[in-house]
Amino acid sequence: GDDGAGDSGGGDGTTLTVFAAASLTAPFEELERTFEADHPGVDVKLSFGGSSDLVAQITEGAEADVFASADTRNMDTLVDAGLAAGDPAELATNTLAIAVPPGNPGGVKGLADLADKDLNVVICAPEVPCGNAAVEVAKAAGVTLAPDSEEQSVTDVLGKIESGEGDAGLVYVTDVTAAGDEVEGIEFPESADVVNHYPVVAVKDSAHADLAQQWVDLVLGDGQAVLGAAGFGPPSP
Amino acid sequence: MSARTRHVGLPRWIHVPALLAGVFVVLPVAALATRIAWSDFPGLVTSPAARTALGLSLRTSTASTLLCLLLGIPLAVVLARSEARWLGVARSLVLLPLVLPPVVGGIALLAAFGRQGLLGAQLDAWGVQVAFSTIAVVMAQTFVSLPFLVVSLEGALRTAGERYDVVAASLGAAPTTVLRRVTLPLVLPGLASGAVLAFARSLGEFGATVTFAGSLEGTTRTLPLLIYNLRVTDADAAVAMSLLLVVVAVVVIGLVRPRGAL
Amino acid sequence: MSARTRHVGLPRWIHVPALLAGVFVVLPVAALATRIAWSDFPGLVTSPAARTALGLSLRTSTASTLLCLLLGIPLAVVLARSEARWLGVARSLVLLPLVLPPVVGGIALLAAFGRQGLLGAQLDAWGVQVAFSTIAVVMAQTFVSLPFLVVSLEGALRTAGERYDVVAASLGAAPTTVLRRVTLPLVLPGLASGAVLAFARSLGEFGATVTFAGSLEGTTRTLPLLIYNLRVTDADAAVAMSLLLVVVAVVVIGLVRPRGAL
Amino acid sequence: MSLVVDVQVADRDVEIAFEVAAGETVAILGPNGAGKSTTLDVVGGLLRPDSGRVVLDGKELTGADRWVAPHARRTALLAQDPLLFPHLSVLENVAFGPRSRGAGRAAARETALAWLAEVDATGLAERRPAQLSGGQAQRVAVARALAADPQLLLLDEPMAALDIAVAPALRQLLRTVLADRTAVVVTHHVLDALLLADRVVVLEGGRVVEQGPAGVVLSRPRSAFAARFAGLNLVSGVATPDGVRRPDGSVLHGTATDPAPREGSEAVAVFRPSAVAVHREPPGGSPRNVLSVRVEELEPLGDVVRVRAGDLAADVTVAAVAELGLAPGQEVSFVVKATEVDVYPR
Amino acid sequence: MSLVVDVQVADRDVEIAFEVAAGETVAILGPNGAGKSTTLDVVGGLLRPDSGRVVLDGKELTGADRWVAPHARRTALLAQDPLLFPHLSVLENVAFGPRSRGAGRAAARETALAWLAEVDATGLAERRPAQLSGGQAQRVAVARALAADPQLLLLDEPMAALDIAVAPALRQLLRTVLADRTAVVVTHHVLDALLLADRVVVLEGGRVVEQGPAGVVLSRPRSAFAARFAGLNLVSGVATPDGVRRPDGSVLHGTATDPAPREGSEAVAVFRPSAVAVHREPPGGSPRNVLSVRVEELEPLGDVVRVRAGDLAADVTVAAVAELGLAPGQEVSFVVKATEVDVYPR
Ligand SMILES: Nc1ncnc2c1ncn2[C@@H]1O[C@H](COP(=O)(O)OP(=O)(O)OP(=O)(O)O)[C@@H](O)[C@H]1O
Ligand SMILES: Nc1ncnc2c1ncn2[C@@H]1O[C@H](COP(=O)(O)OP(=O)(O)OP(=O)(O)O)[C@@H](O)[C@H]1O
Ligand code: MOO
Ligand SMILES: [Mg+2]
Ligand SMILES: [Mg+2]
Repeated sequence: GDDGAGDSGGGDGTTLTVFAAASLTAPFEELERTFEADHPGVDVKLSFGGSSDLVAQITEGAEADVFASADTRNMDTLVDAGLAAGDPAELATNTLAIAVPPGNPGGVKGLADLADKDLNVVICAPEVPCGNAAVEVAKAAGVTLAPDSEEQSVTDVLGKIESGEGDAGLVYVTDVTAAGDEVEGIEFPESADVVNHYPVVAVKDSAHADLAQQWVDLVLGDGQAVLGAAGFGPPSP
Repeated sequence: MSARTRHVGLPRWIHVPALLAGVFVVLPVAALATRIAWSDFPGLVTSPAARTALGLSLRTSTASTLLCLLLGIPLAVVLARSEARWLGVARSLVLLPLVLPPVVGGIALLAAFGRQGLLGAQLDAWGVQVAFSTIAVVMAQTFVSLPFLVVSLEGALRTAGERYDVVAASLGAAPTTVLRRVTLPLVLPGLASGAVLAFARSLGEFGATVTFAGSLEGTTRTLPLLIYNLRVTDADAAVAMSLLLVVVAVVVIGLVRPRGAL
Repeated sequence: MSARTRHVGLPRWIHVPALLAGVFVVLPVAALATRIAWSDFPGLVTSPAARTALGLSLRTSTASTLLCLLLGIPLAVVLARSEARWLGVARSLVLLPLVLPPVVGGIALLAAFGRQGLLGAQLDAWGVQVAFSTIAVVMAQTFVSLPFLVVSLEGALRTAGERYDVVAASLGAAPTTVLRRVTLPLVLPGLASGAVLAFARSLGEFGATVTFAGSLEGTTRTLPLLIYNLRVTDADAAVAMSLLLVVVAVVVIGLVRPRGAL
Repeated sequence: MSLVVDVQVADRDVEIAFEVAAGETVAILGPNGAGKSTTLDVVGGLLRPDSGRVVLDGKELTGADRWVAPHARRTALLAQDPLLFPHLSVLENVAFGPRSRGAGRAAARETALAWLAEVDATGLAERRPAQLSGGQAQRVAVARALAADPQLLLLDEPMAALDIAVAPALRQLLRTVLADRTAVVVTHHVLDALLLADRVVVLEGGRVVEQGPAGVVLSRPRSAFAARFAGLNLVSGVATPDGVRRPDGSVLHGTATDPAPREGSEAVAVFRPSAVAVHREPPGGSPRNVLSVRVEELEPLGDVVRVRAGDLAADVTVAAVAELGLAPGQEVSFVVKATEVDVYPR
Repeated sequence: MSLVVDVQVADRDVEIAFEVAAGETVAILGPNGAGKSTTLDVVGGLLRPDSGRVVLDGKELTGADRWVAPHARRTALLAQDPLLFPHLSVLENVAFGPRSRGAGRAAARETALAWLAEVDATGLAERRPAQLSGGQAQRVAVARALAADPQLLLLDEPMAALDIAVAPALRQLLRTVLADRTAVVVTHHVLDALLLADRVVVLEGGRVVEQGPAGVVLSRPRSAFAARFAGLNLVSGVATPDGVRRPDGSVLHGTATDPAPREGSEAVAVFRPSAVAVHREPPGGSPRNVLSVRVEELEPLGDVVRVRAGDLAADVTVAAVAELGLAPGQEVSFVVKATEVDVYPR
């Protein structure tokens, strides 16, 4: 999008509004360009945020055409509210990775190091999806995490790692990719135990039901390559 | 006693904590400035996303400042000039948005004006959809900024007193004329300070906006929201835009303040 | 003219926008209150997490208010009493934390006092660790609240003038004595207002805290941070705690304000 | 445009009634707290009395169930402090009244210029009030009040704030302006009352204690305040063939004037402070009245010093004060010749 | 505790030098803007002069490279506005000075009570300043200044704000207090200068124009201001055998007193306003001086009216004003008998 004209259908073209979990920022911005190239006159507007915030906004009346969540729980909330047009489809999976500042000053090697009280360890709060995943992974691996902070979102975790405040943080693989040189990622085997599933759905009563479905189709079809490049895993079979 | 000021020296030690206070406020902003590659600065702050967000921020902050003036001036006048007992309570209530964490303010606004809010059905029936629109941004900013205007202006009105109002009335001016031609012109400096504070607060507003208005480019994504979004993926841009915000604020404050004391 | 007040009526229409302003501020908070199951209220606000967070909030807000007084009083005195040209600039700079979105303020604090910040190495060498500590919370709150105290107090000092200071000096009081026994007692109402504003702002602070200090129960998770967290999983609890925050703020404001005008 | 005032303000213990004929100027005199400003405020509509009425030219402004707002009364109140609007120019200040009463910009400007010429302040039109001297400001305030074209002009100590250098010119101006206007002036100066007012109303303790033509009240006062105001000594008592018998039995000898008081009726004896000589010891000789008093105050008045003792005053030279070593607390004799004492009915 | 002042303040065009002997009280007189307050501020250390020195009892307080801060000077400055600290009780106000100079709480309290007794205000000790009348407040301010135990007391128009009712009592108090103290008093009242000061220093335009014992300066002024201050008319010129020749050639006839001026030397002729009669037309007859003047101001003074014309003044009765129809701008004759005019060297 490039002008701030209207709510939904500004100018002579049509606007497609996509609400997506913040972790989808990079691939969705790329797909926006693809989509707009394929649909002249259509302006895609992306609104990123925590999945739960987005659901809350939609139930409070925000005009969204598509919703892509970072977890199934929040998608269920939307479906239960009767705001989904059809059944959600899974578009990608994501797993956790350890993020450390460039140069890995804390000398972190694996998940077990995150139990070290001398390191500044940062994870998401259990109330948000990435925090929930962190707790599960730790449980599965039998590690007692020693967090110095339980952040409100992945963004906050990455912020602490980038600024060097934190020595190690648990985020998604894709977040490490998105952050580029600012952080280094360390993959760890136990991450396979907890896989996060990303569902997508067109929102009911969308003014542009066709376009919304076409966006979903793009994401599930040609968009897979872009998602893969961003670090996402393929949808589970 | 003559109008001429006669000075008593300040204790010398007082400059130490005063300097410390100044450093504590200025150092972080200066540190932010060191984080930035200045050669990239022009490019970063003139990207389409930045320009859109800055434009939206300026438009909404201006609108909310006007709204604050429209609602806040009458409220301040009533609070300053009436002597009813219940006004003490009213004065405390006006400060509420100051204490509420902005995010909670946003939740409260949803509870009042959202689709499922107290007035939601009513507004829906009228075909008005405020949440998640640019109007919502302006409302969120107005909600958090109003106390600044009211507090500044009420103080100025009380200081100015009512003497000139009485003179104007006895010369035949009706209450509205008194307000327009005497009361308000006399407190112009206080009014300007209040408006600057409200504008500055609106410009920096984040939590209530993101909660009540969402974050949609061109519609609700103001500069602070964009900065928040970019913080991880493009930290340089985020810092550059923060400095842009600081510069805009300082320019606005600088333009308005010399005419009146804060 | 006699000291007795002579009143000129207000235009009647002015009560309409004034009422509108009041409603606009109060309605959202009231709407919030309707969201809550009052029978659950006591349980919600006395949960261990809530009590821990409230305790932390009160402790840190008190500490940051004290720090604001410690740093802000000298700064306000210097700003109000000196006539140097550069003070105009200094006065604008002090307002910076007001415009910065709190999250950016947090980033700026990291840039200055973080481990890799401007003073990080220095602080490390002294063995001071601010990251993820309660100290960081207090620093973040102080950063955003300091302008409130300074602006209120400077205005009060300018209004009060220097006449009594001169008298005190001529009676043999050294500058420090003048400050302690005359200057500050005389502006007590302004000082109280400033402290209340600073306390209220600290109590509601969210963005800078979460960015600069993180969020860990008992150490850095203040009430606003807890509310933000619970918002998703336990909306009722979040609303209840928001109201708790409002009540605490109103009580504090109510306790301090009657003695001085705001 | 006659004015009828008959009002009660209970919590200030004020109960005042008087009338002002069309075109007449009435001076209100009285000690601090007598109710002078209260009266003007009630007439101007700034204060609502508990009961009573204010009627201007037959139209009830304040009454049992009637209340005309201040701006609708066509009265203009000029306080002792000029209170020019600081954000407006002198011309805009003077034009404020006409504009408020609905005149157009050009018409209001013309009216204002005419009144500025009247008070000899045309040259000041473009200045801000801060650039005026005290006397200039007061003159502009007068022009502003008059430009509002009031049916009734209320002046509350219009010259109290003026320094001695500008008071005479303003007094001259007011004299011209008030000549054919209905006006009420509060003043503490005998000269103002004498030169500006047709009649005076004397208040004490919230009540009218004396009223009448200015010259009569000031030259032959009947109340203690009016006497003090006129700078005269007044002793009241009962008429005797050659003077006034005071309550303590002593007689002050004097000369009965025009309507000589009936013997035994209430009467007052009046004499000027400058007719009083001060002695340390009671002097011998007889045609004189000798009053033993205790000095209370010494008050400088030009080149004489007024020596006050109770209700009485004597004017002596500075040299005499030094010679007699006069100081408060001292017992002295006030001596006044019977020929200097006027006696008339109370 | 003698005081030597010799200071220059360039941007106010003030160059003043005078001395005060130990225990002496000096009154500073002069018109508005003459530099009176400036002088007190320099002595009190509130203003730094461009050059010059202030020496108190041999100790240099202000000098080329010396600067003692106001609080360390042991001078106390009492302004015309009492400025009692509103947040402290009367007792705490008076105890403020002793406490600041290091006295303990109990000792300071005792000192304060002693001084309150001195000014007859013991009963007010627990009140707040807001609960005092103007006169009470001024008395407490005096106690506060004295309790600070100053070596030098500076009073800037200490009675200007007082109403006529309390001034005499305070004047009496100051008279006692200043009797054996080193003090400088700025005043606009002749009686204050006469009763309080041993010597007067007259300032005009930032310069000392006359100084000497109070009685001498006020009864035989040599400067125009001192004459006006003392309420006297002064005409200066060159001595002739029977009077003073003015620059315009006319001669004012008078009586030479004590050191008769040498013929041709500078001399002044002085006479009292009350010795001047006012006529509409120049009267016939000869032993009188007739001065043609234009009336500038009418100023009420007790029961007389002072008619001002240029530097000259005449006192006439209110009745005479009305009779002659006196008004500013009118041309009249001032007539004074030669026997009423004192002539002496300038
Ligand atoms: N706001 C008020 N409430 C109650 N009583 C008042 C008020 N203002 C004045 N008074 C009282 O009313 C009485 C009359 O006051 P008013 O101001 O009319 O006196 P005044 O004659 O104008 O005196 P002055 O010469 O001092 O101006 C006084 O006793 C005064 O104390
Ligand atoms: N702050 C100032 N800066 C420059 N000039 C000043 C200042 N204050 C006073 N002046 C000037 O200095 C001169 C002396 O002023 P000062 O206050 O000493 O007069 P004063 O004799 O006390 O007069 P008054 O009787 O009016 O109190 C005047 O010309 C005045 O205008
Ligand atoms: O819902 Mo999130 O932003 O992927 O934690
Ligand atoms: Mg009055
Ligand atoms: Mg002075």
